Amino acid sequence: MRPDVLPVMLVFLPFLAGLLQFIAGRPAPRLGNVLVGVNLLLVLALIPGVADEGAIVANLGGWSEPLAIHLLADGLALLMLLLTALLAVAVSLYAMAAWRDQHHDALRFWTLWPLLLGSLNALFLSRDLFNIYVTLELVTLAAIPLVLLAGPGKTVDAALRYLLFALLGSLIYLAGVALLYAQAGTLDLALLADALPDSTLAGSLGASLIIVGILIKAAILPFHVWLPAAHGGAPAAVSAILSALVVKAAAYLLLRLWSGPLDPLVTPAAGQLLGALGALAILFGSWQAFRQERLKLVVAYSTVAQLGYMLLFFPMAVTAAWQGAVYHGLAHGLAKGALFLAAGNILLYLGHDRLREMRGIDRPLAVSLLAFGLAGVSIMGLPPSGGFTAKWLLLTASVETGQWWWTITLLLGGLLAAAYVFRVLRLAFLQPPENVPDRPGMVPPPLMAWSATVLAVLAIVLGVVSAPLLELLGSPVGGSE
Amino acid sequence: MTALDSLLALLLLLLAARCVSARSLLQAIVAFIVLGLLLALSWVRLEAPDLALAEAAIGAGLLGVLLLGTWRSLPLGHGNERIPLPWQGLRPALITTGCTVLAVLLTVALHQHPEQAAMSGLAALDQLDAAGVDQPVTAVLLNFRAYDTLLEMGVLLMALIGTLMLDSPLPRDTELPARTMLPATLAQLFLPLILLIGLYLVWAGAYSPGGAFQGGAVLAGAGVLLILTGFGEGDGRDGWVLRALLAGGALVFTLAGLLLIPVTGAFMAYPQGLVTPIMVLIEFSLALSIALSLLLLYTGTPGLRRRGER
Amino acid sequence: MTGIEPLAVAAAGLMGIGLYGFCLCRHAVRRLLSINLFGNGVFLALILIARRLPDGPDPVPHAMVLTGIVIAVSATAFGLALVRRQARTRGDDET
Amino acid sequence: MSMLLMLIPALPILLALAALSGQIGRHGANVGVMLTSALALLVVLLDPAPLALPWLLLGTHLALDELSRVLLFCAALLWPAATLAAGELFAGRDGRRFGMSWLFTMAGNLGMLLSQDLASFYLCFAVMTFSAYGLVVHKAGNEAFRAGRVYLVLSIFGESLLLAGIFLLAAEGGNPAVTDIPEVFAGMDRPQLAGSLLMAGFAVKMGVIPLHVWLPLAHPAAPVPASAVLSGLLVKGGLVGWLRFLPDQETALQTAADLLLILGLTGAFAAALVGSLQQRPKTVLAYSTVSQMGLLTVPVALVLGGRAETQTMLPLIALFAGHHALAKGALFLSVDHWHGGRWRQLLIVIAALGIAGLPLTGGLVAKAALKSATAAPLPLLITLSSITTSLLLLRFLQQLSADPGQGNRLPAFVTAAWGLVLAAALLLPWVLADPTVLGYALSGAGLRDAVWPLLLALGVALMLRRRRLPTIPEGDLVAPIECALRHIKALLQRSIGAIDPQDLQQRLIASVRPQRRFRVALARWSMTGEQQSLAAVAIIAMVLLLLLLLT
Repeated sequence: MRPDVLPVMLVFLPFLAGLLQFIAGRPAPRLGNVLVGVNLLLVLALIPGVADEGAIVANLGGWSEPLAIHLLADGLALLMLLLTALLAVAVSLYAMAAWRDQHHDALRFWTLWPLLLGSLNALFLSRDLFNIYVTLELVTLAAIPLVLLAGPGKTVDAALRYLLFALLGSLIYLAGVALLYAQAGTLDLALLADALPDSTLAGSLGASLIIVGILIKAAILPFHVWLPAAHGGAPAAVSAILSALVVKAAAYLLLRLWSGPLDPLVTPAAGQLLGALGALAILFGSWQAFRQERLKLVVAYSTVAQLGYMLLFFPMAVTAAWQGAVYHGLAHGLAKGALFLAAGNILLYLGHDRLREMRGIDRPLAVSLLAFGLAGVSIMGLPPSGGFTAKWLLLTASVETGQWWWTITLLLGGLLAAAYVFRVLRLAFLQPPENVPDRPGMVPPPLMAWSATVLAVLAIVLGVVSAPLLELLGSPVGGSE
Repeated sequence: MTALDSLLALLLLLLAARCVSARSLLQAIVAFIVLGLLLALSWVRLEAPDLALAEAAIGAGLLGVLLLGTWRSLPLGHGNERIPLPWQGLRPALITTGCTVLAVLLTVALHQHPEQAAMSGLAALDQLDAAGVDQPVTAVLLNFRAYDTLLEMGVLLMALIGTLMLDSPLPRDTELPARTMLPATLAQLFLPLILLIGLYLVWAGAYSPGGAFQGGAVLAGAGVLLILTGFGEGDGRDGWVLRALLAGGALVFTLAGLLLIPVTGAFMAYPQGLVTPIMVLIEFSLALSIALSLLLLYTGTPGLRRRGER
Repeated sequence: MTGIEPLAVAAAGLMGIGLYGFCLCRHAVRRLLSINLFGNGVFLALILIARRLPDGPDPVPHAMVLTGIVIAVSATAFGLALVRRQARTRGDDET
Repeated sequence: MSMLLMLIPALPILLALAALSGQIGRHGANVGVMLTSALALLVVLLDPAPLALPWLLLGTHLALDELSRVLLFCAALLWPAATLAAGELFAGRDGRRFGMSWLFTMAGNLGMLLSQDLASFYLCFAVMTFSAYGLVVHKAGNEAFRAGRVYLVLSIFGESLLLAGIFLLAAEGGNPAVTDIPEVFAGMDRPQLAGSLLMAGFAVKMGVIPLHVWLPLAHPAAPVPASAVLSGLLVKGGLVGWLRFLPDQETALQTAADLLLILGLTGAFAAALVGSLQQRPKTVLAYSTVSQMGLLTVPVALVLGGRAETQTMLPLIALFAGHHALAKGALFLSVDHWHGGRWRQLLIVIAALGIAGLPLTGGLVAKAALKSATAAPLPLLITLSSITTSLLLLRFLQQLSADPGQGNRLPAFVTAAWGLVLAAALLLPWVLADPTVLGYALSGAGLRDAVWPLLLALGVALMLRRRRLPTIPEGDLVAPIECALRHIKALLQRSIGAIDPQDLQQRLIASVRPQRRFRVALARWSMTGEQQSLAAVAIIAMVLLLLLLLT
């Protein structure tokens, strides 16, 4: 098989599975699980090719350069695909257990989830500005119905808010694309940088609109307003996907566009602005996470904070920062997936997730607790987790570029993360049980408990095997050094 | 001609301002619909008649009906609010300043023309012969950038799934057919015509303005008319045939792309002699899916039935 | 081309007014309307951009507009369904 | 063959993870530690080629060097002996926690000895430091928590200094291997900054005064076997770090190295004197460690400051450190053995006086080696330090014999393992030292230098035996600091009311409560307009701002 068939399969097999599930009208979790397995294998099969050649490009339709749509699997895309594939396996196993007895919800989940998986793959593989717009919409419109799975009455407000901001964000992005197309005459990311004329107002305005549009989709402060309610309210499996992948996908786009087509347009000052937004997100999000009274909201605000780290690439723009930002995305994805799944188990067992009322639940939930703790290690950035490697790289970059203010932000962010993680652990787990109330819920089945733990362990393992992954990632395409 | 353009532009801006500032939600919606129609008119003038068709049918027509239906389902007076005018308070003033500056910048940016002409557009026009259809836009949609269109079908399908999950159909109007027979008669007269126009548009898409989207939208319009005149209504049940038709556009597209990989060696590349038949097959399946999806988005129900049938 | 193109002003104006509405409106339907105004502005701009080709309009932006319209309408329809559902839930609460 | 190097830290980590999930009992831990130690001994004997693992972490290098070979040998003896002595601690309700901390500490300790690149070394070092917290607080009493708190505060302080230094290095040279360190320092603008940070960071672990205060608190608080490894092996982490990640003969670091030298010497004397006034045997031993590490700091400071040849110093640093590791480990373990019969008591006395430099013991050789390589007046000072050391260890023996003890019988293999460590402590220096040093140690002058301080100390001790001596609280400097903090807290309490950490959090949250109520209200759709329209306004502002910055 030719290697360039692999990216195509990564997009279309999930779509096919979703469509068939839609037509079948009866939930088929096995189909979904086979799909995510195949998806993981396809991603793994991509690795040798990318490692050898740097990137695999698939031309769709076989048309010539400025017109055709290409799928591009380079190191950056591959790492995101890998993250998606790993999370997909864990989440699918979790979902199989979680929606075992619910026919309707299961059907919807197993229809939307493969479609979302395909959309995410398509987004990561995209090499075309307009294509990115469509995939962004695809991801959003697959994600919002998933949020509604919690019961439409509960999350309809959150879903509507999410939709409004997402829709506006993508239209703002499209306005930017229109301006850039007017200047460059192409939508291909690889050609755009050269085709853009120097310093026109249209170019700069287009770049600003594109960046702001993506910032809204990525829920970067101050555009985070839609995130906590949506992520906190969705069912655990969905929250894990949303927090770990969906917003991450937008942040990924920013990295890709900034270091690629927008490279001739961007300035260090704009980088500092984005970095400042990131820093604000880190501090504000962590503080909010610390203040929350409900477990899932803590985790959701933690996402607001953690996304900020990925923005710290822009002011520093050196290889270490690039690697740190991407690595942070990976580590956060795995850890956040584990946190949400673990939180879901706790919710299932207790019937609520109010922090003050969950004491001494460690015995029946030992495995989920382990997952929560291990994932917390990565979120706090303690060694030897993936979060540590990422922060290490970012700190190195901040020292290397002499921008000490990011060092302070990173350290403060780590402390605040420790504060909210330990607050949860202390309130929820470490206090002895006192007059244990009747628990309406059930002990989560092993599949649900272990899928969370596997993700958490992967977040730690990510720290141990960082060198080959970083080599795969390489340096930013157009960045300095 | 610039005078007409200026008038159109002025009207568009006034309607937009009205749409935002009208106190009553109904007025805002009406302003929006009229704006859509005017926009379509201006697009005709800008050599984009097929887009004008789509905007009129989908952007103004279908969306307008949906907006009005939603307005009716809201409690009376819901959504009526007084939007502060730019000079009524600090924040509106600031926002107005910001928006105005942005609009001015956008205007300037839209007037900046680069040296070289659009590369992709030229390439598309150059390769039109190989695309299997004569109409450039259809060629781009179904062949050059077929991938976008396929993904877009996914968007449509997922919006539909989301809507169906909410289980909140538009309120049905039970009085209208009873009051007078005229609309029903009119519908009976016009319906075959509309259907014919829709199918023609799909077919014609290959050669002249029109195509799957416009045709699908017109077909959906026919469906909406049927429902409004009481011949059909939404149903809480669905069947696999209906679902297959809904997913059919994307499915045919995907399968055509995937199954032909061994033959052509690239995804979504079609073998030389078969381009036109494949295009037509894709167009019709797309049109059908689009029509049904839009119709169900309108009713908000998973299925359809004839009125009175259970 | 010389002078100001009135429809370009209209496109930019639609985007500006759309943003203005999104900032100041509270009701979800109004916000959806504002977003669609903004979207219409973008589509108009794309069609203007398409006219720059010497021989016939550029089909690429046209295709983008067509795709964009369908996406915007389906997302808006979904949003309206959400609004209806919200109103129904509210109604249930109040009774 | 080289893969053995990788197994040594990996095995205890796997065991620790197994312990975490409760899958490992006392025997599992014992067998695992034995196996790891056997592997370590094998590695020491075979001295395999360095192992490079570019895929691991940020590119890991594992290898043995002159110092770590000796220390790995000591670790391979001391860890099993301590594990056997820990016995019961692995069982019961807290056994899982203890086992996990124990095994992670071991993994960090062994890994630290082997890793020859900055990132892996720091990782192992940090794992060791923070896992050891679990050992310090294991007894979970007030004393343990106080000791744990002080340990944690100082450790975090040390780690943050280290991290700062490490990032300066990393910014210059990525993740440098040990061999690249001089080059990295040579390329830096301000080598003295990074160098001083690293020096101070490792000094916390080494217990250089005034950063030593965690030692006299942590040792008595921790279980006996934990104290043994803490004092014997963990503190040497600082030593290894100094020698690996600071360039030798670097003139830029001379001032800092001289300061270190002075602090080391001061510590050698002062800690011994303070220790001689302590009540509990384990506290006395802890001060002995501070004093001995102060002495060990001297040759390191000479090397770093460029005042002595690295080649001549390194073997004797290894010799001294190895001897201290084994002897101190054995002495700590002997707290359980004192009441086990006369023979054991004799052995303990020999081991204790061995550190002070009793003739024919390893301690004498170690000190002789140190004296042989230094210039005046250091040999004299080292000889003088024997007096204070002897005083300290006599005090230890006195308090140990006064200690009632538990009197429980220990299994034979525990005693055997302890005996082995003791024997190794006595013999190791004889094997490692070169002939000139041995000649001096056995000569008349050497013996004289060894005996007179001991006799003097014995005389002083006998003279003072009946006197009431002033007492200094454990952890000397901590007491006034804590006192001051208490006063400040009381002052604050009087002015702004009670502060209690839990309460503080409540208040922090309560202070924003009105806003919270507002937010709860906002969470209802009808009211959220405010927050959202702010976000919407931010969109416009952001576009304009970005545009401004982009043009």
